[in-house]
Amino acid sequence: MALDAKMDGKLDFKVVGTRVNRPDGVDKVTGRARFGADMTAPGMLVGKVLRSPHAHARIKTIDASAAEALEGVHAVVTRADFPEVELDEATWDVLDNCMAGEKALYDGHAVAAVAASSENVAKKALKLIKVEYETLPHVIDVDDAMKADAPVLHDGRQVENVPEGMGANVVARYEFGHGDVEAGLKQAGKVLERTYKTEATHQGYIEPHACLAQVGTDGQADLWCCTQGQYMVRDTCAAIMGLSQSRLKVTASEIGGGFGGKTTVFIEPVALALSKKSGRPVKMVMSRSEVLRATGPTASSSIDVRLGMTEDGQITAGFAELRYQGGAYPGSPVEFGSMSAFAPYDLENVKTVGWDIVANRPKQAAYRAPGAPMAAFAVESAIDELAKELGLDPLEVRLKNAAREGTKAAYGVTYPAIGLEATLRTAKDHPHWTAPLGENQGRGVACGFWFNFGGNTCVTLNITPDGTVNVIEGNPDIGGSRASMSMMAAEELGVPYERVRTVIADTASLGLNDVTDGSRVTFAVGLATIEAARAAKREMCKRAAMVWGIDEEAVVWEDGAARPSGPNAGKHDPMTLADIAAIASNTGGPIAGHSEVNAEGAGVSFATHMVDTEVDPESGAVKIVRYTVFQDAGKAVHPDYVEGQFQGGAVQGIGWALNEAYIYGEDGVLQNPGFLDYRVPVASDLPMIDTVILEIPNPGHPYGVRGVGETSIVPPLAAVANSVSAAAGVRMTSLPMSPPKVLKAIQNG
Amino acid sequence: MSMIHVTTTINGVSQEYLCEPDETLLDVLRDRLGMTGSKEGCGTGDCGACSVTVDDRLVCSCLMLGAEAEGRKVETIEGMAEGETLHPLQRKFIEHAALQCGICTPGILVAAKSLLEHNPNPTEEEARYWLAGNLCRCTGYDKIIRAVMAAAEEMREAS
Amino acid sequence: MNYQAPTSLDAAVDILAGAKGDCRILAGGTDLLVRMHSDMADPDTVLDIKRIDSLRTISQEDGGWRIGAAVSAAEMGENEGLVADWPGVVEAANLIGSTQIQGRCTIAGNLCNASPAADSVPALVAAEAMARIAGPDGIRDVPVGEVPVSPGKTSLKPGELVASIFLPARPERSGDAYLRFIPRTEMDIAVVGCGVSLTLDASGNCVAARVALGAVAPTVIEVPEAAEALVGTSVDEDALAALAAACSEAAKPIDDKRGTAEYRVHMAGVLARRAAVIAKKRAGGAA
Amino acid sequence: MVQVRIWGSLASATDDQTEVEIEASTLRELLDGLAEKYPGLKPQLDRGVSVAIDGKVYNDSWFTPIQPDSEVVLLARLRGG
Repeated sequence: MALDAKMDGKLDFKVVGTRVNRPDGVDKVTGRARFGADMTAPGMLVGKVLRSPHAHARIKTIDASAAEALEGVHAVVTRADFPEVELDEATWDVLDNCMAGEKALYDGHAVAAVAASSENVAKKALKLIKVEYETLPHVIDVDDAMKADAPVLHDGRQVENVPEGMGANVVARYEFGHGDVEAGLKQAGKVLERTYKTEATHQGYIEPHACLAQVGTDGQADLWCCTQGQYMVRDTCAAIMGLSQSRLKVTASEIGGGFGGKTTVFIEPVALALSKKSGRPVKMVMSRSEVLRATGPTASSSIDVRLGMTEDGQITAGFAELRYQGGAYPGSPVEFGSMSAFAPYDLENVKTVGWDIVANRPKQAAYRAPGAPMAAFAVESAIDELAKELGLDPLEVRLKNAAREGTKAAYGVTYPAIGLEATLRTAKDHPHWTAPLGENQGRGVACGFWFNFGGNTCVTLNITPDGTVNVIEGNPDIGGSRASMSMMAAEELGVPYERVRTVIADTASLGLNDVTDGSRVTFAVGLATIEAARAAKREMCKRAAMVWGIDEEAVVWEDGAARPSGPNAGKHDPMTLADIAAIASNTGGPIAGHSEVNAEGAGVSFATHMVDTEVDPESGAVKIVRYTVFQDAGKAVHPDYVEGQFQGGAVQGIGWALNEAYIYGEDGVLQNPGFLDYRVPVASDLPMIDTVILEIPNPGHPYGVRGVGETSIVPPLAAVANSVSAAAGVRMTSLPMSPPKVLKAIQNG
Repeated sequence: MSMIHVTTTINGVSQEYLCEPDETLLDVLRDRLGMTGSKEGCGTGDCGACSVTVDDRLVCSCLMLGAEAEGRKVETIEGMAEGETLHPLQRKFIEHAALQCGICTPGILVAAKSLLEHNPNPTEEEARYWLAGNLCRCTGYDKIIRAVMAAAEEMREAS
Repeated sequence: MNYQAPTSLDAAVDILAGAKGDCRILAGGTDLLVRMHSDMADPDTVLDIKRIDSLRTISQEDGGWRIGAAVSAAEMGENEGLVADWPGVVEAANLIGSTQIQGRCTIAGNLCNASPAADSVPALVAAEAMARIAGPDGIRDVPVGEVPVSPGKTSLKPGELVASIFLPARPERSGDAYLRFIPRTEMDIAVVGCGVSLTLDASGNCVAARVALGAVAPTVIEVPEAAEALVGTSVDEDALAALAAACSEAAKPIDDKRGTAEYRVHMAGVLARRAAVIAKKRAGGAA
Repeated sequence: MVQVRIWGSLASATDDQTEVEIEASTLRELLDGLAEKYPGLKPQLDRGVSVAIDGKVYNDSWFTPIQPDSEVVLLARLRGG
């Protein structure tokens, strides 16, 4: 069966759509589940990193002799200890980020590392490493970094389409859109021009990065780590260490949150280098402070929007210029911001221009729908403000301009069936929309979009001799995906969910699997699981046909059993999966199904969020009073975990909107590298997060599944801003909307 | 720096260990006793992933020295289920999908158990404030609070 | 590092006085262990005072309350008599950190950290609490406000430690309250804190008041002008406005990652007014 | 011939056109054809692109068929979080 076959139109699901218990549940509620930091090895050393205290400095010399002489120290590594290998630019950046070469480019940039017999010895050794720095001027703010006279991080990193005369920190330019924006603006009854700013935020996973590396003298290496993609870790580390990919086996631990932040490496190559040099296993665990200073927050942004609207709410033109700083290396997600900014709308005239900018901050990593939330904050705020000025209902305005099947999106693609309109109509009919508001309260809505994708995926499905099933997949389970895979396999095979166990393979046990990102797992791994199950079913039908002495074509698989079918099949009792499994050795050997595929055809996804806030006019404090998420899931395989994705994304967005921010001092040093002052939402900050799952099937998946993990963080920044603006009676255009900022806006009117 | 000999009770079982004077109870549990159910998310008492009870008092084990546990009664996530029988909170967390990645789950369960021991009939607001020191980044807390309330109800009915 | 857990106050003083290098008191440890974790402290000796029975008790004394230096905030919240007399002090102590922190942290420790933003200290200063200090030269009692002298520094002499905090007897018709402002609902350090303690006469007029502010100066400050704004009034709107103005006037904060100076000045007045209203209500005053 | 929509900032390599025509019946032929006809596109093609064919996004699959009337849109290489 072709993988991109149209959806089967299957509606009579038996397992999919139910709320079964997850297979790793008991391990996780009893403390047995093994996460990144929970692994040990005999003879293990502790690895620790020395980090730059400067935002920008040339590393003149590093003298590690005193550290090396300390009793209990087994190895010290600097950049000089990494092999000289040819790396592509992106991988070189990863290496340089893991261990600085000529320059330290941000506060917290790794400059050396030690492996020692204990944490205390390692800490002592770090203090004995003498680094001579020549400090250089630094730049933190995105708009400052863009200036022609800003301190320069790198020379020669601008790509070919950056116009002459731009500052050296401007490394790429993107432009999307169609039509004639200027002409469109002329047709508008009202034109709004605004600048919006958002601060860098961190994914804030509760589990710090951790790994355990062991490099043998035979050149074989093993690595245990918490990651969103063990194959990515293997490929990156193998390149950096000059190992062949088959020599490095990477096992993904249980993962304590990622949200995009664990789609790259930070300490893993360092642990390998330390292990290689010391000849001992080396475990490294980041502190929270290291996580905030030296892993990958998202970009900060500065966005100009121009939007034209007719008196009756038709958007005549939309323009956005987006400036994202993505830290010390090229690669901010500004292209996705530029592509997604106007994606929910059917616009004749639309243009976005995106600038990728480097600054003296940690290299950004993906964060849930990377680049889209900031763009949506700007555009959805502008739409809201214009609607308000024209006295129009903000949901009606969005409905009037909503993208539908056949709409040519601002990023160029013509949409197939999509769910935006359904989310808007459902929101409009929901009791939340008409519920009365109290004093100092306001209501806001916003829409959001994310692309979703598929990618390289392998699944092996083994039928065990006792008639149960193992699904082997290669994507770390970050939020219950093993349950979803078991459910889809059970659905396809017609066996109870409890008879299927899904496990995550190490890199030596399956072919390449792309990282758990892009909301791809339930879609792509699900697709491969279904295909693997179908392959196993075909094999089982073949075995039954052998037993019955009839043609394979005369056997069908229904309700968990092979059955004769058609006029010439004859009468035979059905053979269940267990019946066939029991005689597998007699009929040709073990039975397994495989699927190895580069899955394409992920469906885009849309959401509308609605939020009520209450603003204390004396303090500027914002309270979230009520929150409802409306999102298209295609088909919710496990509705609990779909709701969980909606709720988690919404709350991360609330944090981004209200209190989370990277705060830098004049010296370019991060001032809040801890959960005390990097303020993620706590339980008492929030109400229940209501969810409405819509199911507009994705034609590219046999069950209609769409990715759901990322879209939910796209609308909340704007939804909360629109709500706070309504409650406070003043338009908020800068995040986070911290109490002092809200109060100041109120006072300034 | 000489090691300190400590005798304590962990999950009802007498336990002896040697630890460094500056070693936290969390490090003792994880690195010396192999009880890795308690997690370190911050090391500064801001995330609650290392929550245990000491003499029935909820604490962050990262903010207590191993040496301080001398003669005390320590309870960790590993002692929450009775053999194969899960505590009602553990069961409700699974049934309500109150965990996604699961790293905060042990700490939240220990804290929630302590809540229900202090207050068997908490309001949603009381539960939210009691658990404010336990960060969860995956769930938005919704399903966690629902699971805690459901477990509280079941435990009240059973008692 | 050397860990000591004496069982008597005398022994503790001996260890402290005789310790070489940096000796730190471990009461709740919720600040000390954070400092050690963050490499901001590397003590040679840690002196655990929780094995000293006399420091673990809350007792009535002269109509007031003596709270041992090793008593946790949670234990204070569980003492009904103390809560009835000093609800503001107890609520301040129970705002320090999370449930987990409250199970360990102490008001003596909160005082001795000498943080200008310490939650319990404005409430203690407003309460006219006294710190009992034990040292090589014996015992002395000083107003709590005199213990911190600048961020992180106390007036304690070498070998001295705070053994207990004393909250005086309450006249009839007295009430206290503590409010702080934080960006979230929990888990933050106060951007501004304000403690108010007052006593009313039978007709509802304020006859005594004390007001203290946190996080608006290098130490917690008492604001006599704010108290004067209340005394002799029925704590009416005019008095509250005068109180707020006096607090904003007295506030001399800085800009930092937790708030701007301008915001703190404003919030000092807002919180003082709100805290005074609660204190008045607790004193039995008319709404 | 296939009509290919490219994004605005690449138009400097295509004589300022955002729609170009390439002789191609597969994704591989399309990418090769673009690089050959418009060498200025090569750096971006090397850095990576995704291609939407009739609304579905493809990253790598060379032999994905393209019909003459297919909607073909060049996209920045997609990644997620």
